[in-house]
Amino acid sequence: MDSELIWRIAGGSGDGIVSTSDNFGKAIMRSGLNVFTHRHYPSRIRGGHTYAEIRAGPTELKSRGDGYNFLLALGDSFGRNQKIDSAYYGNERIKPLTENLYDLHNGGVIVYDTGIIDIEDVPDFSEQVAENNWHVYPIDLRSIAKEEGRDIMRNTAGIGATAALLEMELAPIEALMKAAMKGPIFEQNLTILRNTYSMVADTFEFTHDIRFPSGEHNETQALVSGSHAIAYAALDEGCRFIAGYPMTPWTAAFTIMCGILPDVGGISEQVEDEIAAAALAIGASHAGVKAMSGSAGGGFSLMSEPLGLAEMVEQPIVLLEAQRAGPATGMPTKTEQADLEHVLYTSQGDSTRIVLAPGDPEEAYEQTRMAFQIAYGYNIPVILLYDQKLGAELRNIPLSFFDRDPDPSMPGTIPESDLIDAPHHPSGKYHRYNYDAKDGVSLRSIPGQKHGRFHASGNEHTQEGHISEDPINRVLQMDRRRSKIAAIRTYLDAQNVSNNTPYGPLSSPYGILTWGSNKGTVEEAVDRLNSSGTPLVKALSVSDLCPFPTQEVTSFVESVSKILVVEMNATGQFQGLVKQQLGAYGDKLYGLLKYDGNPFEPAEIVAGFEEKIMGEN
Amino acid sequence: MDSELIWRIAGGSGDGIVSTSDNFGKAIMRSGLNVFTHRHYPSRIRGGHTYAEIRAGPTELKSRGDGYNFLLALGDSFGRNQKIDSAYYGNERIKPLTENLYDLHNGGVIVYDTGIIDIEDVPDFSEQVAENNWHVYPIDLRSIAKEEGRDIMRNTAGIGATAALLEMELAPIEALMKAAMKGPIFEQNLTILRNTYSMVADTFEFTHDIRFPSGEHNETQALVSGSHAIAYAALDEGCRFIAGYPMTPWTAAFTIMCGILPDVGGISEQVEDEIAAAALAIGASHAGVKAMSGSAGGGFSLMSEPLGLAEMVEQPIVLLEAQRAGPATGMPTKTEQADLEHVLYTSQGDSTRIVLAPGDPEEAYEQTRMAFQIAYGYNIPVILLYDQKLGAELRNIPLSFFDRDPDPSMPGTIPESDLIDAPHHPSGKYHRYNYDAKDGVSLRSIPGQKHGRFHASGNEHTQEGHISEDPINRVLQMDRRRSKIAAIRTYLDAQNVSNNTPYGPLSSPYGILTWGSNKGTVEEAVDRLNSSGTPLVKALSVSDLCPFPTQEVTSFVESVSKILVVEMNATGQFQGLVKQQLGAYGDKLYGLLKYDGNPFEPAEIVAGFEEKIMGEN
Amino acid sequence: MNTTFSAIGENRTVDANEFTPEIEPQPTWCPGCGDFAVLNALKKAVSEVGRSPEEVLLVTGVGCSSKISSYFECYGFHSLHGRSLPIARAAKLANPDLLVIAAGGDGDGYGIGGNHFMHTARENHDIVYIVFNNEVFGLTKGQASPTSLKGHKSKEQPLGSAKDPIRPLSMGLAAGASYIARTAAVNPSQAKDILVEAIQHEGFAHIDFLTQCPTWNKDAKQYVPYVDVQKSEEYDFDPSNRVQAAQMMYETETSLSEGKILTGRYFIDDRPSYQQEKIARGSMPKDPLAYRYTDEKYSWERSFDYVENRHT
Amino acid sequence: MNTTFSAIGENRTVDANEFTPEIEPQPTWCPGCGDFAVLNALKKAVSEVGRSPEEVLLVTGVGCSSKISSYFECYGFHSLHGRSLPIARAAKLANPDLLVIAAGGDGDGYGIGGNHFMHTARENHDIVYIVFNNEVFGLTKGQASPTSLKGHKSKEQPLGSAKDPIRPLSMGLAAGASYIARTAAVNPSQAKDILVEAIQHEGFAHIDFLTQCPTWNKDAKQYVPYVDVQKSEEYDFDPSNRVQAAQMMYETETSLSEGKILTGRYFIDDRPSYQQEKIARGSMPKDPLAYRYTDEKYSWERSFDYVENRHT
Ligand SMILES: Cc1ncc(C[n+]2csc(CCOP(=O)(O)OP(=O)(O)O)c2C)c(N)n1
Ligand SMILES: Cc1ncc(C[n+]2csc(CCOP(=O)(O)OP(=O)(O)O)c2C)c(N)n1
Ligand code: SF4
Ligand code: SF4
Ligand SMILES: [Mg+2]
Ligand SMILES: [Mg+2]
Repeated sequence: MDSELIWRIAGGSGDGIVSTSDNFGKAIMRSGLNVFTHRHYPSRIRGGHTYAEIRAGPTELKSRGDGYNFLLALGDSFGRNQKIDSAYYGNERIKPLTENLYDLHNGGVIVYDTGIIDIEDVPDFSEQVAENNWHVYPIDLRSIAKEEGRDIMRNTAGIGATAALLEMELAPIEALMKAAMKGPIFEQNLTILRNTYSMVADTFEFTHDIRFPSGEHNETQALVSGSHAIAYAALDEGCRFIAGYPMTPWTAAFTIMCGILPDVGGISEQVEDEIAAAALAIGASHAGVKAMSGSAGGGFSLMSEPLGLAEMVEQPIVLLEAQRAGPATGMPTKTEQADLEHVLYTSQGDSTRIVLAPGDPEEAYEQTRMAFQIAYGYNIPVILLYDQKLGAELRNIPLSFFDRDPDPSMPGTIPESDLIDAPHHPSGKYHRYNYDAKDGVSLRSIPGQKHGRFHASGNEHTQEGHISEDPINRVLQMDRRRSKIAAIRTYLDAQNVSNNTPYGPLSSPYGILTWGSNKGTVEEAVDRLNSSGTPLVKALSVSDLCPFPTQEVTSFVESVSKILVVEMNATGQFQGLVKQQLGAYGDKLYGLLKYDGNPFEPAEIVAGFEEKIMGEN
Repeated sequence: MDSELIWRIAGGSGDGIVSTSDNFGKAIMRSGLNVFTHRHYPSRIRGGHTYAEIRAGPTELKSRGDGYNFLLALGDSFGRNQKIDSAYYGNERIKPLTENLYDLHNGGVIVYDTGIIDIEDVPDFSEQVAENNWHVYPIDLRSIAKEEGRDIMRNTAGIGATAALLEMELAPIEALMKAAMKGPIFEQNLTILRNTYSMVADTFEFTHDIRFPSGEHNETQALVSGSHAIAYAALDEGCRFIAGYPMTPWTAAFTIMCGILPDVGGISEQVEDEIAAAALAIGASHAGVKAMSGSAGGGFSLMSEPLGLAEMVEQPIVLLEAQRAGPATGMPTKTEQADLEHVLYTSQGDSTRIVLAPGDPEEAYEQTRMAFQIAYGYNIPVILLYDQKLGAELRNIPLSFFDRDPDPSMPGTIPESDLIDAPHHPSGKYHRYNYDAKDGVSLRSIPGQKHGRFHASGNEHTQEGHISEDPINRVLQMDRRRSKIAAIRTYLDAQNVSNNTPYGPLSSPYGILTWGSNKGTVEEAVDRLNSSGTPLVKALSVSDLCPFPTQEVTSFVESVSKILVVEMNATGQFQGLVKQQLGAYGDKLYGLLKYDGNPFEPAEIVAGFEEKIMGEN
Repeated sequence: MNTTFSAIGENRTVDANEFTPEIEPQPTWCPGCGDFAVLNALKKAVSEVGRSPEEVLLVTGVGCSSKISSYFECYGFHSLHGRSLPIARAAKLANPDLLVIAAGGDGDGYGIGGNHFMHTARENHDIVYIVFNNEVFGLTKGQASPTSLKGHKSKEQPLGSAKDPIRPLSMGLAAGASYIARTAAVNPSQAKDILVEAIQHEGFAHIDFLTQCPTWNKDAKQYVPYVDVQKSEEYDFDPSNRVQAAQMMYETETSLSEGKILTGRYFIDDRPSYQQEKIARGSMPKDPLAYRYTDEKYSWERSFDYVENRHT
Repeated sequence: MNTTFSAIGENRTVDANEFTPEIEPQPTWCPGCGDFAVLNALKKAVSEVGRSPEEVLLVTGVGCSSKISSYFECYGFHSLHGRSLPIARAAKLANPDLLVIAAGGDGDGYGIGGNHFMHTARENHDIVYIVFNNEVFGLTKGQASPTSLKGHKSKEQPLGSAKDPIRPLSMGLAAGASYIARTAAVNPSQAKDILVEAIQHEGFAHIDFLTQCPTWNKDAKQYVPYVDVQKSEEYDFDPSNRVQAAQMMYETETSLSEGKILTGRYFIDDRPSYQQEKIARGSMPKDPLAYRYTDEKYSWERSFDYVENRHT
């Protein structure tokens, strides 16, 4: 019997499966289990292959897991124009069942909505069921829903059926429904939930093994995504200005910020394009506000020139870059890690930017705070690079994690009272770009401050900011700007905790290197690979991409004989970065790449390790 | 006595020193010498530190040389509002003299215009002259010019003085003047030229050693810049469409194309911005025309997204990227090589593009032709990466070099007659993106062709181009697109001549690696370093950046013990690329970087080699 | 008729159904989406003017509406968000024999692509441009678009948009479009007629097509009742008169905010198209450039002559 | 008056010379360039309204004209080609107490920056926008700009531009600018007056400033003789009447092509500025956000409360 549940709900886009599964996930969390979710949906408003998955268990969960063991197939009711029957291509209507069979574990459970899915249309269904020992519960969810309320409420019926089959308590589900709905809608849903629950419990003989796992939390948990963690960290850093243009998957974080900012006297701006978005963040920051912007890779392309401007005028900004599968429009709702090089290098000239790539929601929170601290401390643009996976996955974190002090400070600015004694050009202009600034960080004045006027220019410039092509000034300014990168590495190295996470037994002969959102999946794979007890493999999940943690990575690489480099792209961009930074050890590195739009499952990493690292022994 | 002449003419921007020196250079070439020019000017229309240099000698010239030995200082007459005396900041008027003294060789010649420059204003002039053995000829060029014509004609007077002091014949100069001017303008200039010549010959006693070197060409020579070579190659490849937006230094090539295209029934379009420029090139190419666009780094930033689109829809385009000093607006008229990583990686997703970086005008011609052949043969965007230095330097090439056949073919297209039998989707759509295409190159049909219709999409797509997020299709299409890179490397390796140029004795213990426009300067430095006769150092100038010539570079690196990597940027981008590609040998590589806006002189490379490579022995 | 591009100029009778792609006959738009109407009207209009699928290039941006290139059988180009126009106009310059249509959403065309809209209109390229104006960002889930009414609420504008909507017709006029019309999904026969006129017009034909988005833009409803300004007694203006056109546009745009749906032809001008201007100046060849590459008799110019004349 | 930004609101008498930076008192513009006139008029206007250098933020793009930020003493921001407006408007949102002026060339503002122009005007941000319209790309050496006359020749347009010039005033109007004027370098006192009005206007003030470029645009000469449409007997229109304004703009733009230089105030509207709209909706704080960061008494909100309420 599986000790954990991986529940999948499948339907068409627009069928409301997201909110249903989010609420169900929270109910599960409240029941004392750990929760990890995953979403799969197409780039259109209605229809298409869409599911949401909840993995739940009593122990720590670091990934979506492998495959799943409980399918709730609602059928696709919004495929296309629902009034016309021909609006369904071939088997569209039954796809929520058929497209999901592939990954279902042996012995898994299937609940499907007989109100929409005609099982006769599914080729070889009974053969497959027999072969895989699936336990099938056909239920007319649609009719149950319609009877008490509306068609769409078959989600709730599905949850009722799930709870019954898992022998799970309804209380936490009902509590959440009560909080989310009101009036007759709540009443209808409640009835549907309870009716289905008892109908299923009464009607079916349960042949399956899976039951709701039991667990308990020591403290209150919060169910958050990476996008939430990022937005909340920005809030705690005193960021009160965001400018943006919608683009999946960055829209999630943008939306959260737009929802909160008016509450806290901040400003959110949706503007004409991403060039403007980045430029607005620069303008607001220039005028003294902690500001941010962001996009997915496509919009970030348009930010390329403003990003370079921020480097040159040393304007602090934080930009989010939420990766999705590229190139070009690519697969807008699918995950990938192929914008690494783009983010490191886009924009003309030698780049002077910081790039951080958190691995999970906690890190997303910490690194976003770090992003603001570095940006507004060192007067430099910082990019937080993440992906659709991290942005959308929900998992539980202790609420106490968020019990932090806000920090709106901007150490890169100079208080007005210090300005008068600060270095100035004889003409009275402030030396905003002072050659001798400590760590290269020349403090910035803010328009409206007395004795602070200076000239900010995208051209090379003197200490007070006037345009200059003098070669000596040029080199001094370039070197000062660039020196901030090393100073930031030193600063990061001086922190108590590194952002780069080692995992697994130190004495392991082999290693796995990864970055960003693969962290948890890799760690899960490491545990499995070491499950025999003999140390076999350890991992290092890199979260600081620039400045690169050369020392940490070098010692890791030197401590093992072969390394699997796990990343979600087709060209091994991170592996390339490691080689470029280390200039050595290339022959120890073996790439494991995935770029079909889906994140790794732990078993794939285990298999990749066995093939690429062990297979050659 | 110097066996060669390095003549510098200095004045304000707008003083006409460019056309004067271009013509003078041509006259020198016609006199049988080799010529190499260099320009230095600020980013404004009038005034500022501006000079043009001509190096001339009987042997092959590969760089601007070190310093110079003949200064013609016209004085700055256009500094600012010339009617107001206070329009000149401090010493603006005399800057063409004072700013140029630094690099003048011991024993060099100075001619300055006493009509504008008051030598009393130049601090320590006579001390400097004495110390450096300079030979000074003060001449009132302005008055001579004004007497016969206009103020601006003091350029011509300066040429007359130069010719007299060098004992150079006037005939080739007069012939060119005759071709370039007409009527009274010509007459006036001719008189000024001759008058100054005889005045100088008659008045001064020549104390200097430098004389006009003598030489002879076996065949007719042409004086061309890299920008010319690029434009002419595009023409010979049948490129008949260019879209662009002005930006220094790409404007040079754009201007040449705009001048020629109407002549040859082509189309040039100056458009609203660089996003549009790249998109137009894509549109024209899509409709069946060989098209190009380009910009400097800043405009190229804006092309980032369309570039990714071209990768995804496999639309051939050639983009020029003419580098200047960055980041941001940087130093617009100064040279640099800091856009390498930008060009390799900008745009979201794994990139599939070709990047070529020629080292001199001949290579610029060859590589531009190669760029079109690859683009329109493999249906892939190709970027020709060069810089202000290569774009603007003039040097002589045998005219016969250009005696080539044009080649307007587009092997990546399918003729209409083949379409009917080509693979199609059952619905009748052509398989424009065929999984099984040889070398990954699926032939493209063109709108208007029968049986050719397909769907081009920036989203991931099926064989006929419809949008698809199917993971299997995704991987097949990614792999096919990416496979073209390896196929192109194979194709390049199969050519008779490599684009990457080795230089110097094979048995040398040390090496210099460089890329792009440093080629000639490095080769000159190699010759000097080896001048003792014992092989010390050899060079490899890399011109194919992607696909990277891994084999050639690896054998080069393996064949020496230490390597100096010479490039014009602050972060060693090429060195990083070598490490990333080789994954090894990082400890053999020593960077020599310059990023003050001026190109290397050979002596700087010699000194850098001695310090970084020999100094540690 | 060019033998290497033989789809062009066939002049055969074309059935509207030919434009339904067998591979994706049914759009994935939501039930009730106004985009269906554009697709249907376009099929009818293109067949009415007698152009066949393979002589049409349909360039779209990104958005729900831009997916029309998947559902309309022809040479389709689903490009980038906001970039359909520069691609389309270059294709037309390269081969003026093609029927080139650009299409996309209001966000695509008036938002991120606004600069191309302005300059393509000014230059008066001979293409048709259809803007699916649903006054919202559809594909990205309901954010305010440049045409959204002030007060439009979404997750990005929780307190309602503080911006006045852009005036698309007035912008087209000021920029220089030579044919400007507004039609609506609920008005299929007017839509078809306007599309036919737009295709036949020589110059930049800008159609602002009101397409209700029942999923995200509840305010907009179905754009009913609508009034055809040409047919209604209430309005009397001359679309070839710029001043009258401007006033009518202003009224139309303002009344949309008030729920009154005016549609029709607003401006028709006969200034020369950009192609004509370029050809007249000798800066564009008379024969489509695209054909030259398959013309075996063409003798290609070479650089040698330029180098010899200019550089020796 | 805020004590940590004490340059703001001093309300002292300011001399025009205070705006001449000692570090670069003399612009590098060519002799006879019209840009000098803008600089002089701006110095006078800003001193007349009594704002001092350190409460002014001047954001420019890139071009000859954009160098004005080097020659005008204040907080200057010489940004990117075409991007002055989005920077300027965000700075104003961050600190509405600043006088925010954006400036740049016709290429900068109507060409590459055209989309920002259109949207900033629509949103009616309370900033002044000065476009130095010399009908040419100055800094890059004479190429046609969006306002160049048809037929303009340069190395890029050897047979003359085939494009009609853009109509900047009409575009500003259609887009939604609430103050629109044209002045000329040859008309310093009108220029100064218009700048004063623009600064005092609450909302987006768009000034098309004709600045001759003797170096590259020989056609344009000196923009003389000019006519002030307010002063001339010949013209009678009400700049608060949109229809009349539109007609007057059209005539002004057309007559420029014919060498007749009309200048003056074209449109003055009192719709609320974007800031006012946002504040009214509660989507912008009443006190300048910029001051909060130096306000030691402000108690900063923290995410914990959101997490607790929404996620547990
Ligand atoms: C550069 C870029 N930014 C953002 C997006 C995301 N995006 C896709 S469609 C769209 C807007 C859709 O609205 P509209 O153009 O009005 O089309 P509709 O869906 O309403 O038909 C956006 C913001 C993108 N694809 N590219
Ligand atoms: C993205 C980008 N493209 C091109 C340029 C080059 N460039 C600088 S100024 C300019 C145009 C100048 O014309 P305008 O804006 O009218 O200003 P003017 O010089 O006439 O005052 C151009 C094309 C640039 N700096 N950035
Ligand atoms: S979201 Fe709106 S615009 Fe998009 S398909 Fe649905 S109804 Fe149409
Ligand atoms: S080139 Fe023209 S715009 Fe530029 S400074 Fe000279 S005159 Fe003025
Ligand atoms: Mg829309
Ligand atoms: Mg201009």
